[in-house]
Amino acid sequence: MSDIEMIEHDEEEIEELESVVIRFAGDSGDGMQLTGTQFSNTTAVFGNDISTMPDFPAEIRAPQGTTAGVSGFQVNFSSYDVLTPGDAPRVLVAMNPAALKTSLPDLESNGIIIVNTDTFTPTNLRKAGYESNPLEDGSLRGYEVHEVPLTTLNREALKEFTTLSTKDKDRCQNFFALGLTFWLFDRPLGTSGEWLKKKFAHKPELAAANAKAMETGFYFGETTEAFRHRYRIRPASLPPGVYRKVTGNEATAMGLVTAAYKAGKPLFYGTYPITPASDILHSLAPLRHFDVRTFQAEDEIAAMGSVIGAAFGGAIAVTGTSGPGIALKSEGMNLAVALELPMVIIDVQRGGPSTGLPTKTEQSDLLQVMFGRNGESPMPVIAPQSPSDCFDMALQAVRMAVRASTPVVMLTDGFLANSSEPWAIPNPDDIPAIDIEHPSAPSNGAGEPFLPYKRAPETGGRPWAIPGTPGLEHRIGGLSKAPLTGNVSYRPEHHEQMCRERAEKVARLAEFIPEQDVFGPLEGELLLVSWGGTYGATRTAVQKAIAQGKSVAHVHIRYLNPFPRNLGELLQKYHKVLVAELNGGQLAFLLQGKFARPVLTYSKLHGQPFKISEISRKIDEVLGS
Amino acid sequence: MSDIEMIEHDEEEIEELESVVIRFAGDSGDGMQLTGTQFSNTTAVFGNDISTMPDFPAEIRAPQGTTAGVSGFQVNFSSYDVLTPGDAPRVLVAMNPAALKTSLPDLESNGIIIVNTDTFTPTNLRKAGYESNPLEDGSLRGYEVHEVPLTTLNREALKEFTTLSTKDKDRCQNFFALGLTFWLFDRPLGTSGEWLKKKFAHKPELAAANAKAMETGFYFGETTEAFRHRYRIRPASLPPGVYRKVTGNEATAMGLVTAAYKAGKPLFYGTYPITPASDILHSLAPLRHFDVRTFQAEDEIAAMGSVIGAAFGGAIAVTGTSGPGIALKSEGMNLAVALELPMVIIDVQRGGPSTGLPTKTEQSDLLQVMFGRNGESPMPVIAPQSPSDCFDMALQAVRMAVRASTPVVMLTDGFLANSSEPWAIPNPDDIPAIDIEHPSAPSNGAGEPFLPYKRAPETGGRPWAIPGTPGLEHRIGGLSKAPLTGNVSYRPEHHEQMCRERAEKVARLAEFIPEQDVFGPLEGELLLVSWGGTYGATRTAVQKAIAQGKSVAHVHIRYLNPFPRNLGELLQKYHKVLVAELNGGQLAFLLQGKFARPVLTYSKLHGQPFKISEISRKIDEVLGS
Amino acid sequence: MSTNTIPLELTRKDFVSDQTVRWCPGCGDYAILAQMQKTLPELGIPREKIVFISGIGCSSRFPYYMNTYGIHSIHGRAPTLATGLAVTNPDLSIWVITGDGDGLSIGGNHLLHVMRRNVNLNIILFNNRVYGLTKGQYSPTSRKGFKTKSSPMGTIEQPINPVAIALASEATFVARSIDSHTQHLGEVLAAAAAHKGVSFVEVYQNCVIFNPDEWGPLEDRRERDDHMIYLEHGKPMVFGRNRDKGVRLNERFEPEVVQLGEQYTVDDLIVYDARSKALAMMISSMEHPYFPTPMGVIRQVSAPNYTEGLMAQIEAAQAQKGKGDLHKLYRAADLWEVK
Amino acid sequence: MSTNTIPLELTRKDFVSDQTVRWCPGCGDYAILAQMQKTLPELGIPREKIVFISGIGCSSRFPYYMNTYGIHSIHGRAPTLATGLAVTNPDLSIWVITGDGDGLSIGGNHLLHVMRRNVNLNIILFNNRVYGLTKGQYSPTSRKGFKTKSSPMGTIEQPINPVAIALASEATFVARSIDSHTQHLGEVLAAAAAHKGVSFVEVYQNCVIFNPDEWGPLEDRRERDDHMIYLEHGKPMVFGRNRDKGVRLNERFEPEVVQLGEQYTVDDLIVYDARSKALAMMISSMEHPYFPTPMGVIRQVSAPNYTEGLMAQIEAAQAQKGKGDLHKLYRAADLWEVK
Ligand SMILES: Cc1ncc(C[n+]2csc(CCOP(=O)(O)OP(=O)(O)O)c2C)c(N)n1
Ligand SMILES: Cc1ncc(C[n+]2csc(CCOP(=O)(O)OP(=O)(O)O)c2C)c(N)n1
Ligand code: SF4
Ligand code: SF4
Ligand SMILES: [Mg+2]
Ligand SMILES: [Mg+2]
Repeated sequence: MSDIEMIEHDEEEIEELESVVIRFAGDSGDGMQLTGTQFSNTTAVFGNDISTMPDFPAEIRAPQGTTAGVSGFQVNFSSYDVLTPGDAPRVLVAMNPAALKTSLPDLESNGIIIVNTDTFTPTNLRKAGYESNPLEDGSLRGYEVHEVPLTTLNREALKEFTTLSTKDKDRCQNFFALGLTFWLFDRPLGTSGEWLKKKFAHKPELAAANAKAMETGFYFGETTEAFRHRYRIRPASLPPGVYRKVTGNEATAMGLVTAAYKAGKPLFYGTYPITPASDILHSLAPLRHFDVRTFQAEDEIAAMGSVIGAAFGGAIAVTGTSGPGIALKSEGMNLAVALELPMVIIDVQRGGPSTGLPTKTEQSDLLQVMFGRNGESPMPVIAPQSPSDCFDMALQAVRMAVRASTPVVMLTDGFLANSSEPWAIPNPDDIPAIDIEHPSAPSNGAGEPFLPYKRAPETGGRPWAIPGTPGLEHRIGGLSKAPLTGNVSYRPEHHEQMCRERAEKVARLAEFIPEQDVFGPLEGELLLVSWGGTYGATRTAVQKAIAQGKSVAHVHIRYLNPFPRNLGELLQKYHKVLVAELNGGQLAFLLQGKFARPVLTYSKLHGQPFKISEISRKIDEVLGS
Repeated sequence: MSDIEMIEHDEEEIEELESVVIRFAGDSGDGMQLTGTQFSNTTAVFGNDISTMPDFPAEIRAPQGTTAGVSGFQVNFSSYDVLTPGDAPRVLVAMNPAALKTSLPDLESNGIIIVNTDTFTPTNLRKAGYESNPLEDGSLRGYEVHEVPLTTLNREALKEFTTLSTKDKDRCQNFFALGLTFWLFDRPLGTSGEWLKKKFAHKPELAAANAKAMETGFYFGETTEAFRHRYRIRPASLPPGVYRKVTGNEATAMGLVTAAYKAGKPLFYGTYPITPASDILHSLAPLRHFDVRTFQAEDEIAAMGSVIGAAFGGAIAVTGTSGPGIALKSEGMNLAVALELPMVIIDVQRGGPSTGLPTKTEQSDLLQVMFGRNGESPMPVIAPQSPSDCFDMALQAVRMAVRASTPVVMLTDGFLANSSEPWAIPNPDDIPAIDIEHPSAPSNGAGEPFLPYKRAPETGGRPWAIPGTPGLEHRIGGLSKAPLTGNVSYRPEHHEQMCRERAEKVARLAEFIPEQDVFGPLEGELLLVSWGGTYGATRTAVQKAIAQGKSVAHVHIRYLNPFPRNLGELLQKYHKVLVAELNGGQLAFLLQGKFARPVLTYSKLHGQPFKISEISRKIDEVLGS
Repeated sequence: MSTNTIPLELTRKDFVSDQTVRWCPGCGDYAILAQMQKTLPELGIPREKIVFISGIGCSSRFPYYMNTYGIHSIHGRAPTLATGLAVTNPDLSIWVITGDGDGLSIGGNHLLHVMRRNVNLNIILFNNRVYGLTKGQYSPTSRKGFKTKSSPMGTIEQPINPVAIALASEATFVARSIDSHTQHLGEVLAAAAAHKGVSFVEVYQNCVIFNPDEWGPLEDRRERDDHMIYLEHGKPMVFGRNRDKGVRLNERFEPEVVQLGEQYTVDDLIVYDARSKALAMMISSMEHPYFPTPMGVIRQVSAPNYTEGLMAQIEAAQAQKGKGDLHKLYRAADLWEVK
Repeated sequence: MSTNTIPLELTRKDFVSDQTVRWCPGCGDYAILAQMQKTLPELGIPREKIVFISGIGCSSRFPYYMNTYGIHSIHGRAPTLATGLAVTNPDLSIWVITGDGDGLSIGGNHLLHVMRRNVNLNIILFNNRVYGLTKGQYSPTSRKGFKTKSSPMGTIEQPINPVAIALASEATFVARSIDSHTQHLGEVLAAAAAHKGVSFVEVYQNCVIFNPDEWGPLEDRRERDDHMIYLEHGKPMVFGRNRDKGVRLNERFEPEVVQLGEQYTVDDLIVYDARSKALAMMISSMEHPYFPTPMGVIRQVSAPNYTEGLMAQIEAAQAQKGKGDLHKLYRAADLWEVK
């Protein structure tokens, strides 16, 4: 708690903090996702840097009151740059015993706990697996506990809403809690107030009740003497610009729409719902006015097939899924490799193997997307590093696909998909166009026969001739082919040549992608390597280590196939290389396999992102300090 | 041709050879597969060591007369141990111009060519893509060419068979050619004669006509003066025993039946037809009397599902497919990993990517079977080294699966599947039983609740409790699990523990499998590493290199996951490690990834096996000699 | 297989597993679960011979709650696992639990093939006309125009009728029931269990979260009899609270609802014949609100099932060739001896 | 899309590609190919707007031989590629070529869904009731008892009827023809092309290598008219070389063959109605040798198709919200400004 500074003493002692992590936790039905979102919206609009992370059960409504049914939403907000939703909440809002039970182990020591005491009934305690009441048995010693009879207070506050049932009123409880936290952190009520008006435009009664609950919560904080302090977190000094909050899935969807727009083509998104990828579909489906053609297929195989057909037809063709869906798509992805058509495959990774942990995050599909196809089937793979980076990388995926006429995989994960961060809204006019040239036959009808596999010398890509173009009629397929014509050929040299050419053109994308950048010293004792959604935790840990004078650098790889052209060299510059990843060591394996340079691995398989402290500890361990 | 020794001069000069490679080539409709098989049967029964390789088009009947329609069958037979079907045929029987055209580049210089001149018509020459007649334009200079008007001679010979049409008679041409080669190599006609009688038991007319054609061919050799020599290849000194010829697919099927028999269980084989794996199904389907339950599913996904169901039910459960089928099975294979049920998945590899080269061989599914599943999904992988080794490895796959309650992949390939070698028939009574203990509940109904994921301490395997067993009712699934109970659990520690335990039990199979053996010096300049069906060519090339005094050793890996426990150490003993494989370098990548020891790769993607000479050349290149 | 005899008496509780049931409060799945747990003890099948196999979906959580053998498999593939298990042990009572997405979207083909093979299984398809578990996208049975997160302007796809697909797939037992009519549901489940060969049961199920209005009056105890017709083999197709309405076949071979009374009498109505595929096909298109929705056993015929056929082949082969002998197997080729 | 106008006149040869045709001599595929190449020029569709998409199988080699756009895709998945292509460019004439294995075994589900969606495609299923390319295993349409390398004791599975599946899948155009009756085949192909929405055509095809006797008398020019009935909308169901036989509906709603003459006249026969799914279903079970096999257009109804529906939504959305504007899209959230 070294970052606490007392700077002013109002009548209600306000403590100034640089950053705070707060978690809202309650039953699945308690509206915690909404509460968290509202809190983070207000906080973002207020000008803090934020990072958020929802965490909810796989069931739609898991059994009420049980730990399995707890839904949580964590917000890290700060007056400086934050890169993760925070290791340990300082403040926990626990709407029931189960929520307290599951979140307590994560809480900072000395943390603040706000509980709804009305829910601490014997039944609920039993459901949560408590033998005795933690509010009474001293197990919360050391924490600052605020016992609020939230249900009672809230019902009381809404007495005047006579047309609402008690159940309806109880549904406003989360806004009571929200109001209280707004008071605690000195936030205005305006943003959420506006939202309520819009949301319940047709049910003004509900809008008013929720607003009332929120205000009551706020004034409850103001009037009771229970709270020792309020806290203030000054706005962060983010680069100037207009900001919004964005989740990874939202950013991905906007990136895709932008790519299609910039290519002057329809966006075809063929998919089959699967957690945590479905929200990309949900974001795209309402965008018909952008000529977005979403197609909900009968399964992932059909989704993949439809994308191949759309790519053949000249659309910006994209599919999105999660690990089990990739397994099903792999035969189609392989056909796409053989056809050499541009398209993008998004894998929002979740915990595996098999159905695994559908709502939890993991990075364990890397080797699957690299190698999960029969034969030699090279495919570019890229991975955004943060929610907003999904926007840039989605655009980049399309550019790479079109350049090398190849399917490209973009690997995100459940954490990136659902967590959010501020996004400095770009000016779309500044985003360069994606120039696509479809060949056409010489107008006089003469000339050479069309050669669908004649490669562009600079890129290895092949012409993208689309049906409807007179004179370029041609047939392609999954059988081995002759170079240039693409006609079926089983000739040994043809097979070898085509395999090499496909590998070559993917490898040559290294000329297109940026060189790998390094954070920290350009040589030294330890290089920490990471990829994907673990960027925030790893970068922050390295920042801290460097600040502590340790010889550590950080390389966060966004391009996994091909690797940036300078990567191999970089790895040689450090005494030790440590790869931190949320899997059994997949990138480590790739690096060793490719560069034969021994690397250490820090692997975590918890269905949860890294904590900064975990990385810090590991760095120390490896440095032997 | 250094191995030719003249040792006796009969009235028809017989040259004694140590080994000969002969290829029969003709149109798909010419019965070349049959001719080759008959020739190799007789040769095997005669006592030579043999190795055979068929090579046929992907089409059922490719267009007559074209090079695409050529079907070939190569036999290497010898008085010593042969490990491959031979690099270059010494004798080529070419039934038409297309066959000559496609096979000529492979032929030994000075080789012997027997052609059916009747087929060298202008039409056929054109179809084969010849501008002029190779029999006349001098392009065959240097070869010993025997021009035989085979069609004419054969029709003449069968004149007496008045009930047969000319077409029927022409269908006997291949037996004429067979008879001629029997004469050339001093083989008896008995084996093929017997076969004809059995085959055409209900059409004695056809049996007689074919026999007559064969005899006429034989006597044609005897009476014409065209042939300079006959050749004799003495029987090989194989270890004593009763032998038969066996292809990889046949051996696989017999291995599986044996495993089920030795386990006292039904064999369930669920599959979907695909080249080159279908023959395993065709070999198993007629074995109902062995309680073999073949199931032709609607697709590979269903086949995989059915195998999981069968494994749950307590059968020896096996599926077989090729690369594209593995892609489809991967989601199911992953479920099998999560369920931890014993089963075997056979991948008869063919050329990829995508549909690729369905009838050609390749080793490019190694990384697919290792990594082609979402999440951390470890699965043992083994690969037989020769057709008859498929028998042993199929048994071994079942043993490993049962021991560690895990799916096991056996990787064969198109070459192993279809080529054949002599097999010393084992005594089934000498094959150890496969002991399987299914748990049962204590008969008094008391005791602990059943724990389906309680692991055996030595192996990490879990109890295989099968439906029908009173008191052991339990539910398993693909979601993340708690240890011991297997109940659904999203708890981070549970997920991590189960992932580690699964990895661990697969790694511990290294205690069960043999150590890696080394052929040649235990340390030195170069270690050649290979796996799968390339054993013959690599071993022979290393034999030769060692004979030439080169510092080369050979490690042929049959266990690819886990690797033999001493492998890492072995790799350090040589200055250079060269991995030769029919893919883009997949085992090389695995070795580097695992051991971070740089290796060289020799990769070939021709849809064809290695030639000995190719390996020899590469060895020399790497040794810098 | 088992040396045990049938246990004395099983009760509902014997089929309740120790896992907490995790569906949304009010979900129709609860009623189906309860009815299954009530029906099974009446079948006289020992518990260890019962297996539940499901795919993925809310409905597919079902096996966890049944104290029998069970597999919660992967999306759409339950029929394939069930087939492998049935072939391995034809003695078991195997239940496939699936949803409209699991069974008819990703898994449609397996359902089709398992039905045409007539594998001895009981398939229960929970049709809530929506994807529950993935939070409310439309499914292949969703009404045209259904607005969801993945179809904000409404779907443009013609839904399929699970019963029609089952009939076209040659299923030998096809039935329908609804979660809330527990007695009817129990009877249908028992009939499915009694049928040898494949039994396909569509159960209308209420997803209170994502599609709560789907079944409308069918879910209403007081109204439902006016909107459903309970099929009975050999009986005329009468329905209605007051049994005053019926279904006849009109001139264009289409079913037509008529009021019983002056113009039409019971004699004008179709006499239901559960053996007639043609009739079943015809009435399969009937659905509320325009028609009474047909409930009960829509088709039932007896036909040889897959595992019977397979076991018969094994017996025949053994009778003809003797039990498999490895010596013979290895030697079934040209042999030679090296001494 | 294209700036070209329709070319003056296309001929059969314009549709012949430069690839050598590689089917077995005598294979029924040749006749279908020839008929297609003959029919297309008559449709007035420019060649560049025609696309053939197939799966894997002997039949699926088809696109290589057509001088149009084409994809030889993977086993069973052609309908999915075709859907993506149709959605991208609703202007094209897209033909899906599939086999009984490709379309009904591995690909059955896609076929079902593409039909219920009524995607504007022409699907031609070559039914030879066997797997040709993989050398002769039985297929889902093989007769029960069929002996093959994978079923040496005969199959034990009930075959499915492609037409019944198409009907249950709500296909809006369902027809059948046979390779050897080239004129009939040509007419059916033309009718399929003319239909807006999905057209499903089953073509009986002779695999001379692995199942040469399958179609028996249907392949025989002299006999076939006694074994097929050519359906015509609005016409009574008469058939036979001498048009002396007919099909009526008996009391159990089943079709029955009758001899025209004393007992029955044309007036007793079913008047075929291609709009009636019930009727189509009923006659879909008819097959030689017991019945005349129905040929021609079995069902045809008009219904909105998938791409129309989708394009209409795009238009409606643009009319309502204006063409998509990225500025607005990015800003559709709570905003704040940092200065
Ligand atoms: C391969 C795969 N794709 C997608 C999913 C995501 N998924 C899970 S359940 C489901 C649909 C469930 O719908 P339904 O079968 O109707 O079941 P319900 O939840 O409505 O009972 C989907 C798409 C998955 N688990 N696996
Ligand atoms: C994923 C996959 N599984 C299996 C195969 C092998 N295979 C190719 S074609 C075919 C069946 C073809 O039968 P059908 O569709 O009836 O076509 P036909 O050859 O009879 O025209 C099979 C099983 C394959 N190519 N891909
Ligand atoms: S989402 Fe619907 S189907 Fe799923 S448990 Fe809830 S109510 Fe039931
Ligand atoms: S195998 Fe049959 S279907 Fe295939 S090309 Fe030959 S005859 Fe035609
Ligand atoms: Mg559903
Ligand atoms: Mg076929």
